[in-house]
Amino acid sequence: MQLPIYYPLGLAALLFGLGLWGALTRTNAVRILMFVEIMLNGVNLNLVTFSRYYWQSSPEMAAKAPILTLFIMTVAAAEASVGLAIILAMVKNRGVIDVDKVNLLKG
Amino acid sequence: MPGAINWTTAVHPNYVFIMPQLIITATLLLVMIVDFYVKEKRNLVWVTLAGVVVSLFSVFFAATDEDIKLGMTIGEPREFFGGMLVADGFTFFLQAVLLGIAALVILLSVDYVEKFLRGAYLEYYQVLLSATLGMMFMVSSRDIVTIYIGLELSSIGSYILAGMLRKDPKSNEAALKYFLNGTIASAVLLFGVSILYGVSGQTSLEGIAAALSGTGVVAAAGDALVPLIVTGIIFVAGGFAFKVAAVPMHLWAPDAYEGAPTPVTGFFSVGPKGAAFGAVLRVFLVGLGVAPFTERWTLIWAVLATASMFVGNLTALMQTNIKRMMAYSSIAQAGYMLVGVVATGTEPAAGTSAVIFYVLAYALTNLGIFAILTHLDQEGGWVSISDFKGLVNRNPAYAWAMLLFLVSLIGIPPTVGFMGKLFLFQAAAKSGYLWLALVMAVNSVISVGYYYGVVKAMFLETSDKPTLKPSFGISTTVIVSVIGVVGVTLASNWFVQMASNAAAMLK
Amino acid sequence: METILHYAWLIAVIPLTASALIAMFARYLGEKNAWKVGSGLMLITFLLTVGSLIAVIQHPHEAGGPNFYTHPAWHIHFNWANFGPYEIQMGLQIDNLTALLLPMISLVSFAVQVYSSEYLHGDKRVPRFYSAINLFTMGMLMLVMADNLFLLLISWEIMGLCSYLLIGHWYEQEWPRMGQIKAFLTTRVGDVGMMVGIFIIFFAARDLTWHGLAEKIPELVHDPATAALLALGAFLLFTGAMGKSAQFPLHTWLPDAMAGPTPGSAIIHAATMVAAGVYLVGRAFMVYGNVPAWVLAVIAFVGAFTSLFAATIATLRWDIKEVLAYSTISQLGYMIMAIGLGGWTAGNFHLLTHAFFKAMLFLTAGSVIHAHHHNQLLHKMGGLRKKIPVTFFAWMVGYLALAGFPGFSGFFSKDELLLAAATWHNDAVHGWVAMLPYYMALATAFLTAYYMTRATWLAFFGKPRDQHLYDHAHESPRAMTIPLIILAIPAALIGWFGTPVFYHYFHADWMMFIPEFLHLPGIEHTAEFSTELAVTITATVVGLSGIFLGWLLYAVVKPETRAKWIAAGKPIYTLVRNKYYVDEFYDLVAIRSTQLISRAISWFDGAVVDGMVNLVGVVGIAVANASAWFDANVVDTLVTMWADIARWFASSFRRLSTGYVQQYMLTFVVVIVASVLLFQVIR
Amino acid sequence: MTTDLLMSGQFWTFIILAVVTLISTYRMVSVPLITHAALFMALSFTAVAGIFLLLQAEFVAAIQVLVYAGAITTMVIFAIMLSGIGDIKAERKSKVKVWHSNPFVVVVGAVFAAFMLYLYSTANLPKEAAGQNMAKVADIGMSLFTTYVIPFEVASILLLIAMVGAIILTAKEAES
Amino acid sequence: MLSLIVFVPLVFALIMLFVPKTQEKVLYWLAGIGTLIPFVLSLVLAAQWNTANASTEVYAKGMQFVEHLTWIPAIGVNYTIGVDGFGFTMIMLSALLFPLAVLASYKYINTRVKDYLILLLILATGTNGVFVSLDFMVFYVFWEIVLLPMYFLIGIWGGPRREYAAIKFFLYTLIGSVVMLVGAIYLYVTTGVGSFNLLQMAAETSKLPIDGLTTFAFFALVVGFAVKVPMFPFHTWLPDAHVEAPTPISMLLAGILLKLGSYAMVRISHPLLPQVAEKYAWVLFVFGVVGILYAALAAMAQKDFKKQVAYSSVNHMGFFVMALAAASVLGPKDPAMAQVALQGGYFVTIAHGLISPLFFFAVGMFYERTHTRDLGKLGGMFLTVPVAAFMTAFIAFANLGLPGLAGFIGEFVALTGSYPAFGLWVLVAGAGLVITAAWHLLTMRNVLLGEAKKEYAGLHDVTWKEKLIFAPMAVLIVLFGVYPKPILNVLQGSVEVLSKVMELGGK
Repeated sequence: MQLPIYYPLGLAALLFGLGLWGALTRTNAVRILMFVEIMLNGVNLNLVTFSRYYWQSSPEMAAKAPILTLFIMTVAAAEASVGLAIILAMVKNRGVIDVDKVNLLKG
Repeated sequence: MPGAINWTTAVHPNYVFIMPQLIITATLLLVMIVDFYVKEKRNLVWVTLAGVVVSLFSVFFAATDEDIKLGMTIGEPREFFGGMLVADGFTFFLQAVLLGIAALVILLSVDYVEKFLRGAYLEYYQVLLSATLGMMFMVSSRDIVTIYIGLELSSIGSYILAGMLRKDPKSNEAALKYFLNGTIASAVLLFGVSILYGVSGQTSLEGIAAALSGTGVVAAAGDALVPLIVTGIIFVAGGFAFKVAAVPMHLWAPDAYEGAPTPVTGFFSVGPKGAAFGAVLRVFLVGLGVAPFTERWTLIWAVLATASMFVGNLTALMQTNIKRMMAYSSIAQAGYMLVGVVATGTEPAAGTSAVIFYVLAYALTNLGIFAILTHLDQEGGWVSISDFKGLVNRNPAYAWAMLLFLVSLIGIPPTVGFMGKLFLFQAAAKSGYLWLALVMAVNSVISVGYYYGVVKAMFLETSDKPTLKPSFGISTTVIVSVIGVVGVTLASNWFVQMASNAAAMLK
Repeated sequence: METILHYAWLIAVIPLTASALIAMFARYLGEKNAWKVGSGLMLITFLLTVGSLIAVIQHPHEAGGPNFYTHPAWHIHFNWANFGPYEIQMGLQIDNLTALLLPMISLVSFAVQVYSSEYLHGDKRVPRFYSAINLFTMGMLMLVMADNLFLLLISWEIMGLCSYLLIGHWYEQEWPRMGQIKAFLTTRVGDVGMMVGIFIIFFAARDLTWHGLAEKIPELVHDPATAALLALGAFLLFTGAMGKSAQFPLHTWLPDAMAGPTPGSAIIHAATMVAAGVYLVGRAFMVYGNVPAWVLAVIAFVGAFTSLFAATIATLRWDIKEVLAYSTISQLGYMIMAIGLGGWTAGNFHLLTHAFFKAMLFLTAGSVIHAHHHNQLLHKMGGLRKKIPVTFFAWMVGYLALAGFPGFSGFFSKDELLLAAATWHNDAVHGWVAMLPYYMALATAFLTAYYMTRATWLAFFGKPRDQHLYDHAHESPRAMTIPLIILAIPAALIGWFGTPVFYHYFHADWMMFIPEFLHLPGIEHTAEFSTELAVTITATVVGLSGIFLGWLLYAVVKPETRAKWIAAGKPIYTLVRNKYYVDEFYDLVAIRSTQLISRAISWFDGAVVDGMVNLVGVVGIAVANASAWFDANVVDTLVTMWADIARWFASSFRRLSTGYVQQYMLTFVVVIVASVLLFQVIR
Repeated sequence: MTTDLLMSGQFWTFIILAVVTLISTYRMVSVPLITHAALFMALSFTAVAGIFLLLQAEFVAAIQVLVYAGAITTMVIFAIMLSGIGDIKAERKSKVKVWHSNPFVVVVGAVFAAFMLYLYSTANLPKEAAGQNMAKVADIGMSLFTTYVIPFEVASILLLIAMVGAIILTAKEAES
Repeated sequence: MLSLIVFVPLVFALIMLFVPKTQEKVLYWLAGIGTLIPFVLSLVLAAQWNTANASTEVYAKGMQFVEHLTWIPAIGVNYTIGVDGFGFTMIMLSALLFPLAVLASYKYINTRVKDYLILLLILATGTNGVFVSLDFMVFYVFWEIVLLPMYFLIGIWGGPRREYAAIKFFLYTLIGSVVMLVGAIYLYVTTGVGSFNLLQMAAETSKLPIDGLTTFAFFALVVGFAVKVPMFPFHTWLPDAHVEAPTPISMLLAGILLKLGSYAMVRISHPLLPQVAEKYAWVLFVFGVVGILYAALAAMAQKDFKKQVAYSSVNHMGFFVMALAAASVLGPKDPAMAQVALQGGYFVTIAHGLISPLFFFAVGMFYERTHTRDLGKLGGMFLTVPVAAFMTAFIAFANLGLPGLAGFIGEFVALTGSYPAFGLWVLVAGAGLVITAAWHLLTMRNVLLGEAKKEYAGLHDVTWKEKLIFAPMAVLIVLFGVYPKPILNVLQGSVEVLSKVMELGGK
């Protein structure tokens, strides 16, 4: 590839950082969840990039990154469903989605 | 390109070895089926328990399997299922401990589920089993993929368990906090993994280790790559530190522990934590135990251990809610165990055996405590230290058992907690971290400060509350724990032998 | 008589049995019969001791003179214990010195017990008194029979205990209660020194038996370092004697010991126990005689000073017992001085004579007090000689003996003693200093004669000063007077057994009995006869002039004139009258300061040490918490400081847990990013 | 950076996709309406899928579109609609404590990204390794059902439990 | 046999668990029997005591009545027990004191009798176990077993400030013991001896060079023991604990618990590290001697009778510390005198073990009758309760070191042995003797002598129970004061061995 490896890696890092930023600043629980997905996307991008640039010597090794990515995505989906369920339960129970208003437990 | 992968060499299955996990999976499904047919949902307890016990037996069975034993006796762990699972003493030891934890948690939550969880036995036990399954995979693999999947399975199970008290805002909150923190942590962990993969092209731990010791990209980039790898290691460590609730990644723990249903809190404090320690040991020893990096992660864990011990113990002093106090206590206990992890840097065998023995010790002790807490919770709801007032009059057996457990947590003989601390001390001293042993000693004493509050309330104060009638599940758990706490001390040689065999094979 | 020595161990056992019997059957025996048991058994003891004395006299001495020091006539011992690898022998022995002292002790004890049967009539605690007296006698007998320093120390302390018990006999009152503590503690100070002395001697010689020491010490002193060490040990040993024998500056307890019953004082604080110090120095002479000479010089000067010092105080005492008490201190100083001067025989001789006449004087004083309705003050007495003739007779014997009137026992022993002072020769002391003890001894002799004359005149002569008391005065019952007579005989006559000057003229062997019997070869230097004669004459003159001065001042001079003279010498009078303020000094320096320190330490312990330890152990944090929980009142600044620090940390840790989930996440991320950055820095 | 690179379509494709990704992610943060955010998320995911394609990871790209852009986005939107929180127009930014405020977090995120970039640049990463065995779907499938069969099965249980969990946490009370 | 002595009380405690708590008489009988059996057994052992029968095994050289079972061979921990002179005398003392303590408790402890007696019996197991252990871990287990029963015995049945005193006791000793554990583990690890057997460890550790860590280990051990002894300045828990503890517990505390520390010093810290002990002997000496003087002065100022007696414990144990320091100095120079010092120092502890409990008992007698311990309020007891007053006077004289009674022998021999090491500095200890005598006399004057007080008229004199407790102890005090040979002979062999260790260690 002509494209230097720094470009996709940089994009992945930026995605991760943006995800962090969003997850830490927005108080809507669903939105936080979305940003977490963005961060995972950054990770995936990282994996694929490394795989594409360095680990093409055998099909077995080349397959590792996509597979790991696949698992990450699967887990992300499962996490998202459980997370949304938790958020929904909370919304139903307390009528808030703002994580700032969720601090019964502290100290 | 079919045929590129040789099926036989790649997979090489042994179903004896995966039998424990299979049995748990089967139970998980069986419960669902049985649920259709039984009227008295409470009877699901027996099904689940039977499954766990059978699985526990199959662990022993697997450990004595000829094929696996052959590998174990020559000291080379055997890999099965494409290297995703590894058959060694370490796996069996921790699997047995985790299954034991599951069995005890199942027992101690019988009444609780009835009372607070609307009798949702099916869901509760299913999720519990799946979390256990995830933990079992976590400790039995040498591949980051499986470890990650296991970790997530146990995490997701934990999130669900934490939120099981649907109507309780605190439970919601606990689940939410646990969940949000947990996802961030796994993202960070994965980022670290992606870097490690990037420099090694491997997901298996020995592959990573081989790469880190200087092949491929690492060889090409030379020393310049070290900072990047260290960064990856820090991310991985951070992710695991979150799982074991080490300071400063501990903040979620008190909230999650406090809000979660009490039996679940008990489960959190030992199960995921124990599995995470198993994974930590495996990942760091097998995957990252390479010369220039070992000292880095040793330092990281040493700092985390010290911080965990001090913060955990000191903050626990300020607590009035006992579940929260136990959360901080468990943070401190994680700090103690991390001392063992630190020791693995130079003394892998001693450190590892100390940590896994301590996991066993801590599980036995803490589950006993949580059994009693659960009982008190069932009587009163909010569990504050003042609920313990006059426990010696309300139920002397509980009070004395509780005392024994607390003593074990402090680390006073003749309890298993002491044996655990002893091995940790020994490992720390062996690896040259005498100061950590001292910090540990000092912290054991600080911890008296808050455990003492409970003891004082139990024995030196009185209460006019009615006597506590023991219930089957909880009494059994307490009895098992008491026997374990004393018995493992007396028969510690057997367990130590197991632990050190396990540790010897971890490579 | 040889065979009697086989039963000599009974000498110690019988009084002990008596004591135990009386203690055990106290209620049964009661006041009536306790004295019978005690004095009866004591009489047997006395007979045994006399038998032993005779046996020893008959005992064929080792060739080359009376070598009794290393070869006692009778010696039993057994292996008592092991101190490490060293076997400690425990045993009893009787040699010449012991044999001479034993009858004295038992006789005085016997007399005192008979006397007390009447004296303590109506007292609540008679059996206790008898039990203690018998225990005491046992202690004293064992002390002189002990064949080693360790047993001596034990006996020594047993006597101390008995002294304590007897002084506090009337413990309802303040004076006895304080007096007993004072006595015990003051002697204890000396005892500590003595114990250290014993340690040093044991360290140097690895032996504590007399015969062992006698063999080893002369060889050990060849090494100068060991000799110096032994000198130190010997000196410390002497501090024990100073305490027990009430030598300056540890003398203050003895006058206060008079708070006990008079008969008890007679035996303990006049005749025997206080002489134990003298005996110790004499007995341990194999140490003192061999170590560097400064030790003996110190002993001599301490003795000389004490004797003069106490004598001056005695001149102004108004309490008859107090006069006798200070006289005792003075006379003990004499003996100590004598032994320090190398006058071994003279010192022990004076010990013997003094024991008889001073015991008798005390008993007589008791009789006077008894007769005078418990009045002890001289200025209320007067003219008693007609009312209580027997007592008066006994008193006169004692008085003349003490004053050194020629012919009475005290005269001869004092004579010996002065001779030793006159011919003193010590390597550490030269020139006029070497003559000081002699002049001090003469001055003491003069003062002794003076104050005894004063006391005698005030009590027995002149006109009754308190007519009411005089009218009711009566002679004591026979149980009290007979012991006086018994003691008067040796008090008057025993001196004749050691009269070198007379021997020179009469050549009767018995006149040199005691000097011969107690002769220590190689230690004492013989004097020219002319010197002896000169000393005798000087002593006689000095004694008589003392008597004359006393008579002059109290029989001739009018009280008003005396008062005028006193007013003239007011500062000196006040000083002496107040016993040189030694008690006040101790009160200030020793007692008050100790109390102050102890209070300070007690405070310190609660406030600081408690805190310091907690400070050292960081874990004091938890203690602090504990104390905060249960005991808000503990003022423990340092601890609370630690607690505050801990709490500050704990609460700031706790504050981390705000409950805001994003903040948790942020912390997590910040920590990770920060540590990643950090690891770039530290590589 | 050579002119060669600047001339290549690969480069410009990447730049365009990256810009789309970043902008849509930024809009996720900044749009007030959460439904819009969800849609921007889908856009971001799709753009990343394009990058995957560019990196010759067709399988990953496909999954990305299916799972992320499809399933997860739909689920999120469903959740928003179910809970009725979509109506909440303006959502405030977190205002908890000063150090927890926006700028600080920006710094953290920025520092993270910048630092990673710095690390990559100093790590002296090799240009490209030898070999061109791109992972074909068949290889991936082969691996998935041989080597990775265990994680694969665990993942299925994971999904099952996620389902169970979602039900138990949200289902209405069966009785009473 | 030794095992029986150790565990019979525990067995009885377990039996008593099943006796209903209303059956107080039965409980007392059981407790009495449970403590008398060890006493009888110890007499049997005394009859068999013979140095010629000493074991020649490497793990118990010179010990008698050795029992050896493997426990945790994996780390070299074995259940090895046996006694030499040091341990045997202590076993005898403990066997004697426990029945007396039970007797003293009868009709004195009226609340929660069952708990009380069970704890007492567990305490007996703990102390006896400490005195026979030849393995550090076994020792440590028993050492810590002592901790909790004592905490409860003070904390539940104590005086008004019992909780404070109890936790203070607990924390002090716990701090000491955890630090000690770290020290011991360091030694274990650094020598690589692979066994916690004290004799085997000593063979290696005594050859270690004196560096920072060995010094640390030594002081870790010594401080751990010094807290129990209690050595100045670690003594401040003692007065509080004594003042608050009930009389029988005070007796045990003074008679046995403090001896754990002194025993441990001669058994562990000094044999293990004689070279360090020799180098830093002056530290111990200063603390010992200052403790003697300091405690005497502190006692003088107390207004509480019991507190005075407590301080006198500090004072007496100071003699032990001083003598031990002397012995370690003399070891290489003058082993014979070192033996004297050791023998004397240890005799002090034995004598103190006989005298001090009785003194506390005497204080308790007055407290029981007058309900005050205030020295200002007591008085005239000789006229009110003559026999009790006589007993007290006897004990007071024994305590102040009157010749002819056991206390004197110890102090005399200890000082004899200490003089060669420290010269005239022993005079400071001598000053302590004088001040000790002073406050004893003053206290006697206040409490016993003087006019009878009206408010105390009609107090009953000693009961049979009290006489029964007093008599055996008093007889022993006199016996060993007059004829200490039996004890000195029993100690002889052990003292020789220890001095030899010190001799070699110092070179």
